[in-house]
Amino acid sequence: MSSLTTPTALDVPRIRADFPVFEERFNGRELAFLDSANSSQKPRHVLEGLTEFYEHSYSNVHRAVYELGERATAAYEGAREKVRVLLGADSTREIVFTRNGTEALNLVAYAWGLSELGPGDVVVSTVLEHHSNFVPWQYVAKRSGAEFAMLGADAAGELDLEQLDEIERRGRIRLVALGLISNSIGTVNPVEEVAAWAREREALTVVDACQAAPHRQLDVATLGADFVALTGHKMLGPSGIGVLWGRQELLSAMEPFNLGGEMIRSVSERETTWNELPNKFEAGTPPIAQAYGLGLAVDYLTNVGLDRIEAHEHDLTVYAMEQLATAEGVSVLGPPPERRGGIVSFTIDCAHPHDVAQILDSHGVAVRAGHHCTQPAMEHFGIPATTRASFYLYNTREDVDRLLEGLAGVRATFG
Amino acid sequence: MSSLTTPTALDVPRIRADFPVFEERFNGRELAFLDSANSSQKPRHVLEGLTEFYEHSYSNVHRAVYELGERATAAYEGAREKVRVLLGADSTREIVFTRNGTEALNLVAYAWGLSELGPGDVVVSTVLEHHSNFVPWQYVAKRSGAEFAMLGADAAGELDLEQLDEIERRGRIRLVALGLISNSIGTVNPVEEVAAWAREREALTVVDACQAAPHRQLDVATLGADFVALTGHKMLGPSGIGVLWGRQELLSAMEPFNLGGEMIRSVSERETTWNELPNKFEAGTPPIAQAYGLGLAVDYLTNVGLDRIEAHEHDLTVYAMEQLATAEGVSVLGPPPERRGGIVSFTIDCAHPHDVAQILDSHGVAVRAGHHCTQPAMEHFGIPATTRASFYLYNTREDVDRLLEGLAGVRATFG
Amino acid sequence: MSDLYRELILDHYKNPRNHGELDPCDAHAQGQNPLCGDDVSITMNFSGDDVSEIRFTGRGCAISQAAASMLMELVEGKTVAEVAELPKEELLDEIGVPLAKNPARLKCALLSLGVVKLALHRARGTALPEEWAGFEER
Amino acid sequence: MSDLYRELILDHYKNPRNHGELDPCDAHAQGQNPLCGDDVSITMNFSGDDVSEIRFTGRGCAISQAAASMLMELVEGKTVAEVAELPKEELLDEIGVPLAKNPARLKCALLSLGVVKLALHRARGTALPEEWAGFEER
Ligand SMILES: Cc1ncc(COP(=O)(O)O)c(C=O)c1O
Ligand SMILES: Cc1ncc(COP(=O)(O)O)c(C=O)c1O
Repeated sequence: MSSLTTPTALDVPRIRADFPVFEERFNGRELAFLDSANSSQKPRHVLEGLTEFYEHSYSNVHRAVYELGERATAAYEGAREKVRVLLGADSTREIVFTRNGTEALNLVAYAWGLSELGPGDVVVSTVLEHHSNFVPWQYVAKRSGAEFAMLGADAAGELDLEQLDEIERRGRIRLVALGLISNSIGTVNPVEEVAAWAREREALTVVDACQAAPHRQLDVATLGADFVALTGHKMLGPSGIGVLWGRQELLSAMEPFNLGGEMIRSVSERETTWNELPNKFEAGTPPIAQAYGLGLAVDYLTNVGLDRIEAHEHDLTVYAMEQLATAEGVSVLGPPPERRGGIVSFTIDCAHPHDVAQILDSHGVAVRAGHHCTQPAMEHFGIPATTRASFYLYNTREDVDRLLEGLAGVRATFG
Repeated sequence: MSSLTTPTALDVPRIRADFPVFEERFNGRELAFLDSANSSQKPRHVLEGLTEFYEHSYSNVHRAVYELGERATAAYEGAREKVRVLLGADSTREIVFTRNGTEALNLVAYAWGLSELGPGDVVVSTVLEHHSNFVPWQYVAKRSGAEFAMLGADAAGELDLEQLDEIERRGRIRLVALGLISNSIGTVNPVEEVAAWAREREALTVVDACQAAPHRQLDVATLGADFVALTGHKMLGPSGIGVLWGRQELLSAMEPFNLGGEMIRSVSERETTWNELPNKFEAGTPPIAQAYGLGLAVDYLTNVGLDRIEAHEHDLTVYAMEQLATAEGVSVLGPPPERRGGIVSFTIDCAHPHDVAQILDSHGVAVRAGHHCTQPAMEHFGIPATTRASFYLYNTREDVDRLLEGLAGVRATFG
Repeated sequence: MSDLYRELILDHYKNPRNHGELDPCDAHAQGQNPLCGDDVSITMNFSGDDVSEIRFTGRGCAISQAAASMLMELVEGKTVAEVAELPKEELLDEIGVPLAKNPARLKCALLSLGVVKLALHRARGTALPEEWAGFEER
Repeated sequence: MSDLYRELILDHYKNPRNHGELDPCDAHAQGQNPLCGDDVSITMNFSGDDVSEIRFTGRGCAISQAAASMLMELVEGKTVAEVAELPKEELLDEIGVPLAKNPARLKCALLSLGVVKLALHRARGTALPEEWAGFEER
C-alpha cells in the first residue's frame, strides 16, 4: 500500500448498490460474484455514461470537423489522459488503446519482436504467466529464430529468480515478460527486482498488469518496466478495451503493428510513413466508446481509492484462507496472503473443479474452474485445473461464507 | 437490389425517432448528419440492449460455468449466428470477431501473408482502397519480399481492369484485395469479376465490405471472395467490433494472428497448439458486449430491410447529384449513381474542404472533409482532399437541401 | 444440490463401465476439451459391421467421465453405421440432466461422443459430419 | 457565417504575407497535418541573434494558411530566443477565433508554429520542447 496510514474501510453496501447485477436473484439468492479476476461487473456510472456518450457525443474521432466529432474526440482523448494519470506516465503519447490486454502484449511481440529478435537472442517468460504473456513470446521467438526460456517457480508458486543465471547462459537476454499478479494463484511477482536485472543486461521488461491495475495503485516509473499491459473489462470498464503503456523512445523507434487508417502520415504506391505517437499504434477506428467507458471506470476506482480497495481485498483474502484451511479436503495453492493479490485458488479431494463450480453455481456462488489460461502453472503443480475465488471492491465476508457453504454442498454430493 | 419488386419506401420519421441524437439541436437546428460513411449513429434498440446486457448478463464468455457466464456466452455466440445469417455464410466457424474492420484485414495480412508470401509473389490492392486495405498488403509484401501492385482507375474513379494483364506479368498473383464500395468516392467495384479472375489464377480475393455491409444485402458465396471484412460502427453497432468472414478451409490451414488466452488448445514450454475455429483467431477476452450490440444492430437493419435501405440511399444520391450539379463551382467526383453507393464526394473551387466542412457545421450539417484514408485515390484525382456527404437510413431530402444551403454560405464567405 | 448430479451420473462417475484400453484395436481416437482439460481416449474393435468391443480411459469432471461411461453401454453391440449416425440427443437423453443452456458443460458431456465419431472416421475413412466440424482440430 | 472566418483570417488567406522561399537560407523545415494534408514549408535567415527574414509556402485550409501568414508577422524581427519561446497562445490570440474545442482545427492553426520550432531546433541543435513532442515524427 502506498500510504503510511491504514486506509479507511470501504462502504461495501453503498458500492454494491452501484452495481445493478446485485439486484437480481440467482437461485433465489443474491449473487456471490467471486470471479472478478475473470471479468468484473460494471457500475451504473460506467453504463449510464456510455449510453449518454452514444446519445449525445458519438461520431468517429480525430477526423471530424463538426461538433459531434469534437465531443467524441475530447471524450476519447480525455480517457487517455485519465489512464496516463492512473499509471503515472509522463505523456499521453505513451498510452495506446488496444482491443484487450492480450492485444497490448501482442503489439509488443509483433512490432518489437519480429524486427528485433534473431538467433542467439533469448526471450524470457515465466511458468506463472497467463497464456497471453507466454504464447506471443514463444511464437515470435520461434518465428525469428530466438530462444524462448521459461522461468520456473518453487512449490509455493513463487518465481525462482536463481534460475535466471542458468537462463542467461543460453544467449543474449533481450526481453523478460512477467506478470505483476498471477491470475491463477495470486502470487505477487518481484517485478522491480526482475526489471532491474533485465536493465543491467540491456533487456526490456514487459509487465502484464492485467490483474494488478484493477486492484492497486501502480506507477510505471517505480516498476522500472519498459512496457505495461492492462485490460479494461477487469477494472469495471467495458469489454473491448485494453491499454499498452510503453516508454516513448521505444514506441517511437518501433515498427507499427496493425496497418491502415489513422496510423499513417502519408500513403502512396511506393512509400508509406507512420503517424506520430500514439496514433501510429491505433489503426482504424479505435474502441471509442470503450476507451471513454474505461475512463469512467478509472474515475470510479480513483474515487473509491485503490489503496482502500487493495486493503479490503487483502482482508477478504486472509479471511478466505482461514476459512478454507478448516474445510475438509481443501488445498489452497500459492503463497501466503502477504505476497498475494485477492485471488484464492484451491482443489478439493473429492471433486473435479468443474463440478465444484457447477455446484457452487446452484448455491448462487460464481467462481471460475479450469486452468485459467495458465497451463504451464497447472503443469507445475501437477494438476489439470483449480477452482478459483477472486475478490473485488463489491465482495463481502458473507460472500466467503457462501463459498464455504457451497463447498459443504460439494462434499455432500461427492464426498 | 435482390428482390424483383421495388422495395417500399422507408418511414424515415419513424426511423429518426429511434436515434436519440436527432432530438438534440445543433446551432439551433436538427442535425443533418451526412457522415455515416465515417461512422453511423446508434438506435435506442442497440443502446438499451447494451445496458441491459451489462446489467443482467455480463461475465466473461466460454470459460464460465455459472449462470451469468451462460447468458453472456449465449449472447456472444448468438451474435455470431446473426452475422453468419446476414452474410449467408455456411458456418459460424467462419465468423471471426475483431476489433474493427482494419484488424479483420490485418488478420489476413499477418496470419496468411507472413507465412505464405515470398519473392516472386504479387499482392494486388487498388488505387481506390481505404488505407486499411492497402497498407497491410504493402507492408507484408515488403516484409516477405513479395511485390506489391496497385490496380489503377480511370478518370471517373472506376477500376481499370485491363491493367490486370500488366500486373500479371510481374509475378505469381497470390492475392487481390479490393473494396466493394469505395468510401471516398462511392464507386461500386466489380468484385465478382475480379474474384473470378483471381480464382482462375489460384489467387485469393479479400473483399473490404466495410462500406457495403451497412447499406445492402451481401452474400459471401455470390461475391466469390475468400475473405470479407466488415466493421460494426458503420452499421449502427457499437465501436470496437469488426468481423472477418473467411472460407473454412483457409482459416483452418492458416497460422494464428494474436496469441494468448482462448485461442489455444494446449500450452507448454515446448509446444503450443491452437484451438478450433473461430476461437483460434480470437485471442484474449473478446469484445463481448460489442459483438452482442452488433447483433442487435443486425436485427434492426434486417427488420427495416437492407433492400429498402439501399433504395432509399440511391434516391438520396440521385437527388444530391442533381442538386450539386446546379451549385456554382462544385465538382462531384466518381461514377454515375447507377454504379455508386450512398456517397457523394465533391470539391468547390473557392474553398478548401476543411473550411467547407467547418462552415457546414455552423449550419448544423455534419460532413467529412479530408482524404478519407484514401490518399492514393486523392493523388489519382490530383487533389489533397474532398468534402464528402454520405447517406444512411435516417437521412432525408431535406438533409440534402441543408447541405446546399450550407454550400451557399461557403460561397458567401469565400466566393 | 445441483440437478446435474443425479444418482446415475455419480454412479457412472464412481464406477465407470468399460474402463480400459483394447490392445490391439481396430479404431482409436483421443480428444480434449480445451476449456477445462477434460480428456477422453477410446479404443474399439469391430466384428463384421458391428462395434464388438469398446473401452475408454480419461480424466476430467463428473459429467465428461460419466457421459463416456454411459456412451460405452450405448455403443457396444451397435453396428458401425448406427454409431456413425448416433445423434447427440441420444447421449444427452441418457445423461438426462439439463445441459442445453450451458455450452461449456455441453462440451464436457459430448466429448466422448466426438471421440467415438473421430475414431470411426479415421478407421473407415468417412467424413466427420458437419455438426462435428472442427472436432479434429482439438 | 462561422465565427472562424472573420475578415482578418480571410484577408491573410487571400493575401498571404511573406509568401515565398529564401534561397539560400539559414534554417528550413516543413510539416504536414496528416489529418487533412495541410502542408507548410518555412525558410528563415538569421542576423546575429535575430530572425531577420522569414518566408512560407504551403497549401491547405484557410486556417492553416492564414495562421502561417500571421505567424510571419509575429516572428520577423524577433530574437531567436524569443521565437524559440513563443507560446502557442500568442499565435492563437492573433488568430482570435475560438479553436480550443476543436483539436482538429487547432492542429491546422498551429502547424506553421510547429514548423518554425522545428526549423530552429534543427538549425540551432536545441531540443524541441515537450509540448511539441512528436512533431518531428510528422
Ligand atoms: C472502405 C473502408 N475500409 C476499411 C475501413 C476501416 O474500418 P475501421 O475504421 O472500422 O477499422 C473503413 C472505415 O474507416 C472504410 O471506409
Ligand atoms: C494476468 C492476465 N494477463 C492477461 C490477460 C488477458 O487479458 P484479456 O483477456 O483482456 O486479453 C488476463 C485475463 O484474461 C490475465 O488475467
